[in-house]
Amino acid sequence: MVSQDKLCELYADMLTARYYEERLQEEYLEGKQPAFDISAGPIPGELHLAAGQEAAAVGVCHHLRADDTVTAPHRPHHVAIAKGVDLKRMSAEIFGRKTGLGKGKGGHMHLFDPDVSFACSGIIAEGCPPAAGAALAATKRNEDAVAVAFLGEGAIDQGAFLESLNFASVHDLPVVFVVEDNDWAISMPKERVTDVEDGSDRAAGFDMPGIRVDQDDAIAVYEAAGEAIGRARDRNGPTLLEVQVHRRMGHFMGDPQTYRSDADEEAALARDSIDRLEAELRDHGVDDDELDAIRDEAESRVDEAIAWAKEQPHPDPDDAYDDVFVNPPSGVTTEEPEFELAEVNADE
Amino acid sequence: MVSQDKLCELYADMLTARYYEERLQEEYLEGKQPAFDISAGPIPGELHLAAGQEAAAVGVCHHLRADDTVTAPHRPHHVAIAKGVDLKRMSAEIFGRKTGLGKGKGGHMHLFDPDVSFACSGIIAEGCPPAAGAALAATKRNEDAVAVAFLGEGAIDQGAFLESLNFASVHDLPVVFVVEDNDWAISMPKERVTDVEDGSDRAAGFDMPGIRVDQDDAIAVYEAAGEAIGRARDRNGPTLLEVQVHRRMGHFMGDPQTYRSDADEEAALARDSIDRLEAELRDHGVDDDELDAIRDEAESRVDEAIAWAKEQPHPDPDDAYDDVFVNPPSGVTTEEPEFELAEVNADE
Amino acid sequence: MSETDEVIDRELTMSRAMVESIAHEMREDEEVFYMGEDVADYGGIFDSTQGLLDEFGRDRIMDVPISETAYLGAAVGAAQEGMRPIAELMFADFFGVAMDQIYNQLAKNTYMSGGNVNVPLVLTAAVGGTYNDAAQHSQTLYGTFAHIPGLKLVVPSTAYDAKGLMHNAIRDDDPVMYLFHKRLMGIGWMPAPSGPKTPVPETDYTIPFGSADIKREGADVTVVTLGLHVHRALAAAESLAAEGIDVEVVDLRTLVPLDTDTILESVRKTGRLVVVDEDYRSFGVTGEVIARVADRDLGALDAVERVAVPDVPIPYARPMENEVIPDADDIEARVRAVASE
Amino acid sequence: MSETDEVIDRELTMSRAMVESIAHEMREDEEVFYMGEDVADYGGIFDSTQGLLDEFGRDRIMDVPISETAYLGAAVGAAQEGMRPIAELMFADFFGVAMDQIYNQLAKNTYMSGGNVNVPLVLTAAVGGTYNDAAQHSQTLYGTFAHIPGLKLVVPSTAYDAKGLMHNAIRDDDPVMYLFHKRLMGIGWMPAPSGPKTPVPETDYTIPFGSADIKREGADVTVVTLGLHVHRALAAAESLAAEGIDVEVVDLRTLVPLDTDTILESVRKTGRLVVVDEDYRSFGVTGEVIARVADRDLGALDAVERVAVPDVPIPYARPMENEVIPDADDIEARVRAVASE
Ligand SMILES: Cc1ncc(C[n+]2csc(CCOP(=O)(O)OP(=O)(O)O)c2C)c(N)n1
Ligand SMILES: Cc1ncc(C[n+]2csc(CCOP(=O)(O)OP(=O)(O)O)c2C)c(N)n1
Ligand SMILES: [Mg+2]
Ligand SMILES: [Mg+2]
Repeated sequence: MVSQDKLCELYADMLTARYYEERLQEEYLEGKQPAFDISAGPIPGELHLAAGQEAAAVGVCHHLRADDTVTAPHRPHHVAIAKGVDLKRMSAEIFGRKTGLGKGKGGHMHLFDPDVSFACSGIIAEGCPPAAGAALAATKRNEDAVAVAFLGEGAIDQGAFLESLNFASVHDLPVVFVVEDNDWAISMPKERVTDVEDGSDRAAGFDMPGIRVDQDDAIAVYEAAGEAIGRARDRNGPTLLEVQVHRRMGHFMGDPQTYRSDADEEAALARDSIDRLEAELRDHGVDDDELDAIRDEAESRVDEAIAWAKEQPHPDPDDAYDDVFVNPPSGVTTEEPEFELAEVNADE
Repeated sequence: MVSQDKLCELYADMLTARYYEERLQEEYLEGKQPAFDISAGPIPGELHLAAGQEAAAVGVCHHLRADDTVTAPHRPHHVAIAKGVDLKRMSAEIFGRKTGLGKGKGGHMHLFDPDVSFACSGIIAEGCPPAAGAALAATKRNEDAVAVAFLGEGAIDQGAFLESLNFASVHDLPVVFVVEDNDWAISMPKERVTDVEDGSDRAAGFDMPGIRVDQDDAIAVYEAAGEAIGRARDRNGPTLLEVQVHRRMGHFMGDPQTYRSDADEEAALARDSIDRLEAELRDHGVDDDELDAIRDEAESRVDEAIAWAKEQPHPDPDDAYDDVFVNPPSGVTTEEPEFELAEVNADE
Repeated sequence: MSETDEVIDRELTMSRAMVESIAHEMREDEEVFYMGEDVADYGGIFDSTQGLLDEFGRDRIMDVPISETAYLGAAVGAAQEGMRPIAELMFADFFGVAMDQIYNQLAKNTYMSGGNVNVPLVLTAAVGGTYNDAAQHSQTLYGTFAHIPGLKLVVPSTAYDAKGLMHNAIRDDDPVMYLFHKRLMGIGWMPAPSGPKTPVPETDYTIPFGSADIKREGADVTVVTLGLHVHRALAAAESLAAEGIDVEVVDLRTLVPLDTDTILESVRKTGRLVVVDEDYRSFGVTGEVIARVADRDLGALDAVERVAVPDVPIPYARPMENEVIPDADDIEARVRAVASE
Repeated sequence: MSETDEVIDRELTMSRAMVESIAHEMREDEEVFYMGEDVADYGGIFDSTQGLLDEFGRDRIMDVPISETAYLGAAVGAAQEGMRPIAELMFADFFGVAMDQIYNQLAKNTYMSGGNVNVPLVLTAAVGGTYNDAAQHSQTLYGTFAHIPGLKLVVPSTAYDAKGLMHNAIRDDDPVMYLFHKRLMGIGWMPAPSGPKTPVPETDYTIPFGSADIKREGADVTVVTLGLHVHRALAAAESLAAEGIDVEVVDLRTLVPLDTDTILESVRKTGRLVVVDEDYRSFGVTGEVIARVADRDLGALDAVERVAVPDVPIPYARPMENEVIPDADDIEARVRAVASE
């Protein structure tokens, strides 16, 4: 049984993540008027929002400590929030500001917060090997940290993920692969591109347990993830965990979704994991005031972070030249030693 | 029940393949005296011989037609022989001669014989996607050709193979993936690098039948492959087939095999699929004279091919500049058309 | 003499021109098919296959799993069987997940087979920045692909060129990589400059590879460039004309083969060479073009400059991205520098 | 002034020198470990880890599955946790199966994180031909890797350099790619020329990156090169000395950072530049070196030549491989050509 306090925490993070995406959507689209121009406005470039996928992120990350590594893909905000990434500096990064997590260099697909061991990559499935590597580091150091790699259901056909399953399994690494199945990879429905019905079926070919949470239910995810992460923490090997979620928005902002039927979109909107958890909380006797208080706090956290971000300074053009390498250089010499070496024949 | 004639054909090809490797070993090592120098002798470079793996190649390829595509990895000779690749031109290629399959440009890991739809690649598992592509071409053209990709058990951890399983499965392609499990990937025993015990277990995660032939038995392979290839030919989808074989030689010529126990090597030598098939043939009443005749013919075919190859001319240095592109260029123009285009504003 | 008598004034965006030639080739030859992620119902993230699903159906406009190695390799296999696949890598930046198929298989099989095998495949991919998509989605990588023997490399800058080069690419029996710059395509959500939208003949026509095009004649300074930067160089040339500097703009159109003769002829005339590239500066296009000229006729060179991305990944935020991707001002400054030398 | 008083006369092969520095760093720092295919019991196909398993055990000298993306990516993940992995890609030619981890992750994460994350990883790989291993196992690919921002690139040519550069690579907090030429390693089955076997101090020492080394001083012609071709250039220089042509041989040692100053200083002295490279000619090292010089001081250049693999995959058979990989004769011919200009 998940405690009521824990449920409230999950709920708070889900609200935060949802509201965050809604606010970003607003900010993003504001700058795209009158005609949509991807490079205009306060948030330029691609923006992949995760509204409808919160259950997976919070259900998993609420088992994690700051030293447990999480890697997220191109759709990372909900995971980052659940993992405890600094919301202000993350927002500043998304707005391309100098005080952002990456000083404005990374953008929304490349959020790195070493304080809570969070990283992302915009290349499908390429976060899986580094997650396995973080788990490997923990075992080498005899620490009990674990690692979690998040990916979409479209990513389970990618070599980087599949190789990582074997790598983790053969080395018994404390890592959990979490597939967020939102039914779509941009415009491609999973049946068209993937042989197995459930992503968790992949586990069978890699001597690893595969679990699927078929409903968009934060509590069910929390319980399943508890098992998987517990197994990792106890050094009993990796797990593949899939969670059914729903994509409430387009693949990226500006996606016309012409490939998607109205029925599919409506169904996704109808199955809302936040409503579901809210109902559960009410069943537990949490009343309107308490729920409102949680919501208010979540929303003001987000509003504050975004307001803060928008006040932050823009980077200078010349900042572009820094940080290609560690700066200042460390651990390396700049002076060549002098030895007296015996003569040798240097001919071929 | 496999007919006696067919068994004799399998036997003949197994003898051919075995003797071929033995003769190449001789030729290769001859030039490496007194001190082993990989770049010296009539066959320079790496040489990966397949003695002990014949059962897989012949058991599979004897179901194939010239228009069925086969891709082989770095250890390709036995497969090429079973597929009917021109033995003389293949030998000339291995000896680096102008009349070789690739005019001396490819070498032993890169044998291409379009007449029998045979190709190889020296990069682990990278022959799998092209095999799937050949199968795709057959389905697009409504032909009943099939494709087979050979790979080692060490290759089942590579993305190119794993992605190909899904690709073939989701598109129901007429392709069979044949894993030759010789227990070793160079110096790495399979338990050290691969999570599943049997390569065929991978199939479970890709909604595809996985079959393993546990013994180094050409007849058993022939029967299992018949099923798999029949399934492909009938457009009932792909199969993963694994065959236990044995590596009788080093990974490549010159491999000291210091990582390998004597017991393992002896066991590999003891389980000889050729002896096994020979015993079977004797049980069928094939007598010594007939067996000797088959052997003699196989050996003289090989001797002739190698003798022919060694008489072939070496390429000229300048041949190196040809064949980067199709020569002469075809299908493309070299003249620019002239149109009168209306004026436009070319500013940004 | 012109192919037709009439003046052609039907203007197309670059993406429509590309699609038109693909559709034409698909009608003519049943063996041509297109595969890629989101190329069917979506019509290509950058409109590269817009409308083709309706005409040709799912069998010939194929969505594929997010398995670039598998599907590019499958395209290689199908091409070796004699089909003529066009395979799209959505962003050139993703090449790293499938590079082995690209450079060890499709680019080398013809050579390794001594010409016994050919691989008539067109590999399309979107390139380029200028819209704040950051380090993993904004590169051009021209130098990376041009360095690989066995692969022809096309980079159109206008609708007219895009169509003629695509016809040639599909008909070519060799593997061709065709890189289209997102900013030039004329996609609804990413405004293009006006330059790439040009008159395009309705008929099919081929533009030969290895024929650089002088997009503007000039006597004082040669600017060699490609893709988006053709238009930035032309804009710079207009401004500089007002200052009395007459710039010749050479559009390479293909990097492999590289039309050294046209470059050289221009440099012999102007004596001053500025190479402009959206790829990373070092070990790439700018170095190659300069070295080709220096190698063939060092004496023809009075002054030389390189304008390219300064060996840093593409940063996200606008001020920094603008800084590293060369713009017309950057080109003007370097042209002025060589003109005054 | 010398670090020690004695003359160092202990000679090592290049592979022993590499292994010595790896072992030293592993003893000093528990966070250093080595992973790769066949690096444990086999000791590395090219002797890069010979003997290390015995001292350090399987946990620190790790064999891995043939999954380059997974294990290089795991190395990235471990490095980001603060460990200092050395990961071996057996042949540089295999980069295509793992290029995304190399160039989109390990090379960019520091930049994309605004310096919040660093990736202290050494990526080793064998390069080079001259032993007839054909198109997929004989490349150097220097240009491909040097073109990637965020990755330092080391190419030693002697045991002495190999050791000092490896110490520096392991201690560096940035990702370093360390390419060792098979032909120089001194492997039992592949005879090395005598040059790479040099005296090597027993102590640890670091050679800074970006410091090209003048391996032979000369007044007439500058030859800039790296790896195996340092020795071929030195051999050519000996022959040419007899003809009265005094060649300076500059060994780059690292391509990123590139020591343009040393090159320029030499060219200002000789006026004649020959760049010698075992990689493909176009869009690679030779172009870059020439363009750097032309860009910085065009007037210093009286004559220039490129010696490299002529844009063909490496052919298998001996006469053709010999033809395309530059040898001392090729270098001599080009040096003579510039000397007479
Ligand atoms: C290797 C690679 N191929 C393609 C892409 C382009 N791409 C970005 S997101 C995406 C769809 C991913 O679908 P899924 O994994 O289900 O995640 P979702 O977007 O649904 O969250 C694709 C194809 C990429 N980023 N990387
Ligand atoms: C991508 C890639 N990684 C590594 C290698 C080097 N390599 C060549 S053969 C081999 C072992 C292959 O083992 P297996 O697949 O079992 O085939 P076997 O040699 O046993 O026939 C390795 C690692 C390669 N050629 N390609
Ligand atoms: Mg999805
Ligand atoms: Mg094996």
